[in-house]
Formats: sequence, structure tokens, C-alpha cells
Amino acid sequence: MTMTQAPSGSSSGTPGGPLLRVRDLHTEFRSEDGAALRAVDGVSFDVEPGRALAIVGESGSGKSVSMRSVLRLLPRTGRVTAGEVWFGGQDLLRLPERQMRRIRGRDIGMVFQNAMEAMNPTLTLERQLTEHLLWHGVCTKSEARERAVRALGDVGIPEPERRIRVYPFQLSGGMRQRAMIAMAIVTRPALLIADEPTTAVDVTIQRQILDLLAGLKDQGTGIIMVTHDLGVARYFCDDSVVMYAGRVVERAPTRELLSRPRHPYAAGLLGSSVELGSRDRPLHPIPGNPPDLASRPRGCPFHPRCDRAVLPRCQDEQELIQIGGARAVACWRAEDGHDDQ
Amino acid sequence: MGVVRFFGQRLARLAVSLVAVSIITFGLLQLAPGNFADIQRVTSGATSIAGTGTESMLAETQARYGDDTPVVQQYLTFMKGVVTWDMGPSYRYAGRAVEDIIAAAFPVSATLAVLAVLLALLIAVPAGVFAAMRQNSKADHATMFGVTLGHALPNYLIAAFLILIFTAFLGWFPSSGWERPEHVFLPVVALALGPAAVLARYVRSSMLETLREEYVTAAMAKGGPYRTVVVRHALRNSLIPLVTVVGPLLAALMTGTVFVEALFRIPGLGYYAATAAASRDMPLLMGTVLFFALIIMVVNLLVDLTYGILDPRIRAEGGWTSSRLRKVSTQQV
Amino acid sequence: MDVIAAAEGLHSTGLEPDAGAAGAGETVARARARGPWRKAWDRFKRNRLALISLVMCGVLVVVAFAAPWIAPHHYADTDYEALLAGAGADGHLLGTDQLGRDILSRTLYGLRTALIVAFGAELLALLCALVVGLAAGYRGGRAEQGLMAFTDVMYAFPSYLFAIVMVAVLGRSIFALIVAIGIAGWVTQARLVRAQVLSIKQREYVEAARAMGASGPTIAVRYILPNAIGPMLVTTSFAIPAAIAAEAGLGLLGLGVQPPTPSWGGMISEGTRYLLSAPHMLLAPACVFALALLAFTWVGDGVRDAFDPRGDRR
Amino acid sequence: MTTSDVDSPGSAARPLVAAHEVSKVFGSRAGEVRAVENVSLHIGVGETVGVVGESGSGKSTLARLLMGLQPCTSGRVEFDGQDLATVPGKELRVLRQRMQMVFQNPFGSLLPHYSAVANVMEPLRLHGRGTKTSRREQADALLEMVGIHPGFGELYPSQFSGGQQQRIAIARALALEPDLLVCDEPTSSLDVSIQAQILALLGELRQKLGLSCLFISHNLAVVERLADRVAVMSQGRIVEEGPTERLFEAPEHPYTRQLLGAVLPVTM
Repeated sequence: MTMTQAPSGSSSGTPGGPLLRVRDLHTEFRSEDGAALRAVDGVSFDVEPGRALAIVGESGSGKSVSMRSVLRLLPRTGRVTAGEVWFGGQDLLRLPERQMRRIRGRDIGMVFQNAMEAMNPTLTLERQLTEHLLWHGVCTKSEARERAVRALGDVGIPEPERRIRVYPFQLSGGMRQRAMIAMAIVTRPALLIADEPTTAVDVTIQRQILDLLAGLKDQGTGIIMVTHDLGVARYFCDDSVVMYAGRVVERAPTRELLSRPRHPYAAGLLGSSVELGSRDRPLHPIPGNPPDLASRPRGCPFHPRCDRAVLPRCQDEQELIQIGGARAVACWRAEDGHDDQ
Repeated sequence: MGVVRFFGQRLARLAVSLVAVSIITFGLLQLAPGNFADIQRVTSGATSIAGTGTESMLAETQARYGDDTPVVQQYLTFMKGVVTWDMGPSYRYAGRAVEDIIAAAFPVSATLAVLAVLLALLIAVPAGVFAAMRQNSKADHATMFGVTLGHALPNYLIAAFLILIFTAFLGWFPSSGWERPEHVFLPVVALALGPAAVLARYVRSSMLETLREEYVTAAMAKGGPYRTVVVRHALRNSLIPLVTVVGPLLAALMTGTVFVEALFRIPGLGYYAATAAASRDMPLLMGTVLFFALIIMVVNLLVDLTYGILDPRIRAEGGWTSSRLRKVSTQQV
Repeated sequence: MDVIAAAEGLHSTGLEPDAGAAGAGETVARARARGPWRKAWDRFKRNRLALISLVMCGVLVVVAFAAPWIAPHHYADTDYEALLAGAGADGHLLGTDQLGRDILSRTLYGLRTALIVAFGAELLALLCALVVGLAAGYRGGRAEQGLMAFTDVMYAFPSYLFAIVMVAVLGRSIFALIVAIGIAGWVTQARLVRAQVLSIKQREYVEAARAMGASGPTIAVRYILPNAIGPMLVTTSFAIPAAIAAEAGLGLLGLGVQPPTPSWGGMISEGTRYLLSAPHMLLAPACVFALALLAFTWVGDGVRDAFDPRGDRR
Repeated sequence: MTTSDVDSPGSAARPLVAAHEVSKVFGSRAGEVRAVENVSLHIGVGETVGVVGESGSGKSTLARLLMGLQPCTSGRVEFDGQDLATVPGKELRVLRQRMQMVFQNPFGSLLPHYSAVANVMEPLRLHGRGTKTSRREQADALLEMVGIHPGFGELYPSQFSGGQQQRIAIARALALEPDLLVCDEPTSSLDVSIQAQILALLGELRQKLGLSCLFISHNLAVVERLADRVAVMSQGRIVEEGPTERLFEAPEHPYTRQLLGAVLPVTM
């Protein structure tokens, strides 16, 4: 446990309780013609310390928007309209901006998809790795530099003393991605949000990045991994949440989810994934296209594409149903016997 | 490409461009129907400057060029004059040498242009940043409306309105002359508002673009105070390309002085260029045009150099290529 | 990333709802075909200022065309009984100048001069720019080298100065002004065409077209040109007010059309001379001039926003 | 080095297109970039060859060389026995009817100012096939075949989702009934569920139409699923080539092994 930097006020949280508890989160975007579009529509999940949670979904499912809602970093047109985000004993959504700022970067770190875009091209690594240590008053400038060098070494960048003086574009792609992770963990946050950190890199580098993050997890950091790749979830994440059209459709331990998905969308996603050695298994693609935010179907958002849908029952709102200890599914037919081949 | 090589290449290109400008101008003026003497004869008496100077000046010109010297010879003689800074007498301003007129007029125009650039920057940067940070607010819309006005109206029209307001109706500032400090105000404002509008629009859109960059979000995610993030991450990066706009802008300003100087009757380079053109005073026109071109090219060269120094990407990669720099500068204006 | 995607999707073009209509809904009738032009026009229509300005520009063009019939006097008619008469004087709505000429009539004829020169010059510039820019951008080679070398020179040769020299050479006629302003302006536009063509050439659909077996000219004319027209329209719509301003500017310097044909620049120049005794001489042409420039510029703004919705306006 | 062509196990079929020791060098500011170096590869009639590699391995460039879209710096490409470099431009365009391409970015590769059906009709028009009405009918049929309701044919590419755009692009590529279909990362810009739709469609069409296929992807699983034979590219070279099953089960080259080892399983 390297959580020397205890989250402020974390003492008030229940010991052994979740690190982050998101409840019924709703986020809306204002469209050009003034209509409110629900990008996130009642999302709930928990993150435990030392565990990784995968948020799985396709583009437009609201997985990234949820993360930015948690950190309150939405673009101007977006707004959290309801919900609670409990972290360290306080509801982040009700925190004044000044206190929220103390949490961002210090207690909750964020890793982005593409380091080329997420790092300022005109500042050296040193500036970018130390500035938030100074903002949060964690340590002095010279200590900050030492910590930054150490963080670079920790993520496997050789010659960190020299590398800290370069600009991001002077690093190779894989190295840059690591430097960005170093930037996020230099403050030793209790929670790390990783938004598709391996989507933009080659497979060989993907593996290295994930192993790096796994080391952090073993040290007690809670990690949220936003991904569209079930392989990443399977390799790295203890628990998974599947999102579709702004909603959580299934929540389960990753292995259980992948061995026996209960929601038809989750099953469809699995049936759509192509993996090595599955040459002879026929693909079962989900027909149709995901709905856009402006014309979301009534009730279960998946029912127009679902081969198990029963109308009009599926046009009614469907809450998550708890099945078993750790699983929940937003489908009333989840308990029906599966007849998958 | 190294800095030195880049610089050398650019200097060589500058020389070539200057020669090209001189050839074009000289060639065009050779095509002109009628020469100065004809025009003077036709209009003599009507204009005040004719009279005694004309005859002696014509004699001197003939002595210099000869009546039937071939065009190429004339051109070379003229260029020799340019290089040795001895361009002979002006037709229009009898008794004054072209180089003396330029030497006297340049500081006037330079003062105007530099003051105008400073004023423009002073208005534009805060206005642009302010508008960007309050995107789509009333203040933003008001700023952008002002920008459209400054963008649409040429400086002499702005000058006309300024004269109407401040001279005709309020009587605060004189409308012409260049002797006392109060003569400076109206021309500088008239000259600055257009560039200020261009710059403000540029700063605003550049800021908006930078604020959308993921590294700004990333800096916010690190817990940076909004203001610090804006200044350190967004403002800095959106002002670097601004340097490249200042070059073409200065060029526009320098030429813009032509109209403002004519309107306010300020004895600057532009004023002389205009009168030289109107009266076909070829040596003076050639001299002023070449001098303008030289200034603009030097300014552009300095701008490119500054840009390379400011942006670590270019500095570090040694990407000193004009095409790359120019790409940045032309796209934006 | 999909925060941005979501946000931009909402912002941009109404693409998402359409995609939905084409995808999920089985109602064919609901989906309306909207090509790039249709979309641009729809966006332009939503911009009220641009729409009003467009009408205004139409009115200005009609007035300029009909000036001989609308103007109460001929522009050169002198009324010696009313020299420097103020606005509202007998028979002279906007007053008269130092020679007793009717300011309203002169302003209207000035508009006529300005528009003829501006449209003529822009047409000339556009023709040159399209031919050279397209050739330089698509073919590269000599055309490109030539254009780039020439622009290098023209970069140091400010267009106004060039126009001044041209007028000095060609004399003071409408034709001379058109040529001077057109030639001075085409280089920048040619560069823009070239840049546009180069960027379109990078687009995958051009490579796709080559892969389909399309020939060079077909690609240039059928695929690149139509997609370059939008941005060119933006440039052109800004070039027209610029050309109007250039015509007046040359007039101001005494290099405009031959007097007594009125030019706004000349009128402004004269106006400053009689500033204190007759401010209306300056006020009337300056206001109409400003109005015309703003109307054309706002149309340009509208066109730009219509073709580039992500531009700095939003 | 034609022996490699003869020796490779998949060469029972007559090669439709064959690259013989092709190289492609791009000049750039930083110096020369050897995008493709000394690569030999052939595709037999009715065969699907997969090329895998990481970004910058030169696989996309190789596809363009095989299509004759870019000239080789050295080596030659033969299509049905004809050296593409020696075929004059006009005949090359005629030859292009027999080889068509599907690109990574479907929206970028469709003509934005043409409707969906016009996009599909365009290759037919270019090569003067049929009349306007017959082309229209053919385009409607093609759209139907790739799963786009012809009633949506009048819509423009920007009005479709990414997966639908790729379907339209496929319909367009098939309009000329080509012998060879080159797919350059056709699913990598698409979501997982849409990727599956497109892969299923491509698999089905390939069988139905008896196409020869070059399939380029960074995704090993995708290539494994579709290809009969696979070439692994790294830094411009083919490091290993072989029948799909053999290559995935018993990779010989260390790079192939590294690549395979990095893939994350989903269910196994």
C-alpha cells in the first residue's frame, strides 16, 4: 500500500467500503436546437480499492461522459442533472469547485487515450509532471522534481533524469503513453481513471501498459478502465459494467460476465468479438445500429435490436435486477434459461 | 534544416524577390503611356509644383539616363542607384533626391505602424481572450460584432468616421498634419482598429481551439485552477502562432498607411508613393515600392525566426522550413 | 474520447438524428436527403443577419444597376444656386458639394462604379485563381513552382501598392481598375485554391476514385472541384467587399475613375477638405459605403459559417 | 526470387496478382523512409491473403503497390500476368475494374457530394457500363445485397452511421464485379458490434462471389478469421508467411510469436 497520500476526509468513509460509489448519475447535453440529450441515464457502480472496474461499451454509450461527470470535467454544453458520487466520505457533485479541484489530480488521477493529445506539446515533462504536485502543495519544487523522476523510472522509462527535460513529442509512442501514466500517478492517487489508455497503441505496447497498471492495482490503487475491448476487461479488470445508450445494462465480475453474459446486449457484444482461435466459431453480430441520443427507444434502449424482445413489455422502463450476489442485469428475461449454442 | 542554412536561404530568396519586384515595377512603368514630362506639360499651371524645378530636373534626368538609352540599361542604372543609395532626383518634388525623401518619410510611417501594432495588440489580445473564455455570452457577441466592423471597414473609412466625430462634431483632434503630438492620435487609431479586429478574431478562435485540446482537460484533471490552466496551457500555446500573424499584419499596416497618410496629409512613405503614382514620378515610385517590399520581407523573416524560437517543436526538430512556417502563417490570416 | 464525439455530434450538423432516421427507423419517408449544399443553405437560412444582409446586397445591386433612373440628378450636373447646401436643401435630399452637385445622386453612381469594379475584378481574380490554383494543386510541377515563386514575390508586393502601380500604368478607367484590382488579388486566391485542392487531394475519396479507375481530369473536375467550391465561395464572398474597399481606396488617392464620374473614395477625399463647413459631404457617402461593406461582409460571415460550422463562431 | 512464390503452399491456384521483390521508398525531410522493402507476395484466384502488422509496418503501402495506386521504387507487380508498371495509364484504368478497394475510413472514402446510390453508380458510370437506368437498378441491388434499404439510397454519406457507410463502400467496390478486393483495415474505425457485421458480410460476399481478397489489418484475430494465408509484416518486410492455421498454431519468427503473445483473449 503506497497510499501515503490518504484521500482528504477518507477517514469518514466506512473502512473496507468502496473507494468510489456512483449512484443514479444523469448527465445531459444541450443540443444545438436547445433539446436536452441524455448521455448518461441513471448509472450506478462502485470501485473498491486495489481492484479494477471495467466500463465496457461502444462509442456513444456514455462511458466516457460518466467518467468526466465524476470528475466534473464536462464540456460547456454538458451538465450533471442528478445523482451522487461518493468519494472519501463526500458527494463530489455537491462539493464547491475549489474543494473539487483539490481532489482532481491528487486523489483521483486520470489517464487519457492519446498522450500526444493529452500532454502539452510546448512544456517539458518536468513542468507537466510537477505542476500539480505544486498546485496541491504536496511538496516543494525540488522534491517534486525528485518524485517526478522516480515516477518516470517506476513506469519503466530508462534514464528518467535525462528524459524529464524533454518535450512529449520527443518520446516514442509507447514511452509517451507511459510518461502520461507517470503524470497521473506522481501524486499517488487512490483512484485512477483510465479512459481507453491502450486504444491508440499497438498490441505489444498495450500489454506493457496494462501490466504497468496492474502493478499499481496490486499496490492498492482502485482503477476504472474505460474500454470497448472485452479482451482488455478480461485481462485486467476484476469487475465489469456494460453500458448501452447511457445506461448500465449489466454489472458482474468480469469472468462471470464473459463466461455467461445475461443481458442480450452483453451476449451480443461477446458474440461479436473476434478472438484468436475462434476461426470456426461463427460470428453472431447484433443487427442494426446503436440509437442516437436524440431518438432513444422507449423502455429498454436495446429492444429494437434484441432478438429476445417481447413487446410491449420491453417498452417499459427496466431497472437493474439483482441476480446472485454480485450481478445485476437490466433485462426482465435475464433469468430465463439461455439456449446459447 | 539548421537555423543558419535556413537563414541563408531566406536571405538569398529575399534578394531574388526584391529583384523580381523591381523588374515587375520597372517593366510595368515602362509600359505606361506618357511620361512625367508629358503629364507636367499637360497639367502645368494647374499644379503648383511645376515651374522652375521641372526644366532643370528634366535636364538632370536626361543626363542620368539619356533619352534613348535602352530599357535594360536604364534599369541597371536605376538598380545601381538603389544599391549605392543614390537614386537621383524626384520628378514631382523638385530639388529633393529620392533617397532623401525616403529617409525622411520612413520614420514617420514606421512610427505610425509600430504605434498602431502596439495599440492593436493592446486591444486584441485581452478582447480575444475575454471573448473566448465567455464563449457565446453577450460580451462575446458584442466583441465579435466589433470585430466584424473593424474587419469590414477599411482604415480610411474608419478614419473618415473618426474625423467626423472627433474633428467635425467634437473638435477634439485636428484632422490633418504631422507636427504636434495630437496629430498622432486619429491616424494611429484609424490604422489600428482593422488589425485589432483581425487579431482579436484570431486570438479568440485560437484560444477556443486550444481550450478544446485534450491537454487542457488533462491539466484540469490534474486539479489545476482554471485561471492557471488557461494561462499556462491555453494562452501560451494559442499566442505562439499569433507571432506569425503579426508579420502579414505589419505588411498590411505598412501599406495601410498609404490611405491614412493621404487622408490625414501625413508626409510618410505611403503618401509619397501615392503622389508619385498619381504624377508618374517614376524614380520616387520605384524607390518607395522597393523600400516597402524590403521592409515587409525583413519583417516576415524576423517573424519566422521568432516563431521557430518560440515553438519547441520546431526548435528541437530543426524543422526550419519556410513551407512549414508559412503554412502556419497563411492559413490563419 | 466519446465525450467529445458525443458533444460534437450534438453540436455539428444534425448528422446523428439523420443517421438514426436512416438506420433504426423503418420509415423511409422520414429521412430527407441532405447533401453538403443543402446543409450549407439550411445553416445559412438560420442566420438571420446573413439573410437580411443578402437581401440588402440584392437591393444594392438593383439600385446600382438602376442608378441612372433612380438618381434625382445626373452626377455631373452642377447647381450653382446651391453650393455646399446642407442635407434637406431644396431638391437635394442629402445636400450638394462644392460644385453644387447632388450628393445623393453622386453616392448612387458611386455605388454603381464600386459594384461594377468589384464584381468585375473578383470575376477576373476568381477565373485566374481557379485555373492556376487547380492546376498547381492537382498537377503540381511547373504550374505549382511558378505559382509559388510568383506568390513569394507578391508576398513582398502588397496588393494595394501593386494596384497603385497598375493604375499608374493603365490610366484611370473602369477597365483599368478592374484589371488592377483583379490582378492584385488573384494570387492570394490562387494560393487558397491550391491549398484547398491539396487538402482535398489528401482525402481518401480521391484515392478511392483513383482505385475505381477514374482519370486525372475526371478526378479534378468531378470530385475535387465541387468540394473546393464551398470554401472558394467563402473566399469570394469576402473578396467582394475587399474589392469595393480597394476601388474606393484608389479613388481616395486620386487614382480612381476619371472625374467627374463619382467614386466613393474621391467623395470621401473631397469631404475631408470641406469637413468643417459641410460635414454632410463626408457623412452621406461614408454611411452608404459602410452599409454596403457591412452587408457584403455579413453575407460572407454567413457563407463561412454555413460551410464551416465548427469555425470560431460556435 | 520467384522460388518463394512457387514454394509457398497456397500457390496451387494460379496467382491473380503477384508482387516480386517490391520496395517503396518515400523521401521526406527526415531522410528516406523505406516503407516496404523487398517484399514478394502473391494472391491466387479465389484466395484470401491476410497481411498483419503494427502501425508503420508498411502494410497499407503494400496494398497500394499491389493496386498500382503507387509506383514501386523497385521490383514489379503483376496483375494477371501484366506488369502494372508497363501498362499505359488508360489501360491501367481499364484494368482497375478488376481490382477494387475498401478503405479504413468509410466516410472519408465516399464522395461527400454524391448520394449513396450515386456513389455506388459512379464506378459503373466511369467505365461506361450500362445505361443510367440499368446502373440505377444495379446500384439498388448492390445496396440491398450489403444490407442497405434502397429506399435510403438518396441520402448522403454523412447521413449514415459508420457501419452503413462501410456497407455502401463495399457495394461500390463490388459494382464492377472485380476479381480482386483489397480491404485496408476495413473494420478498425468501427465499433465491435459493427465490426462483426462487416466481417460477416465480407465473409459471405467473398464466398458468394468467389473473390480473391487481400485483407489488411492490425487485428490478428480478424485476419485469422478471414484469411487462407497470412503474411506478417514488420518494418517494411514480411517476416513470416504461411497458411493461416500453421502460422497461428506454430509461429516460427520471434516477432510473430511476440505479436501473438500480446493478444488478449476474451473468453478462453
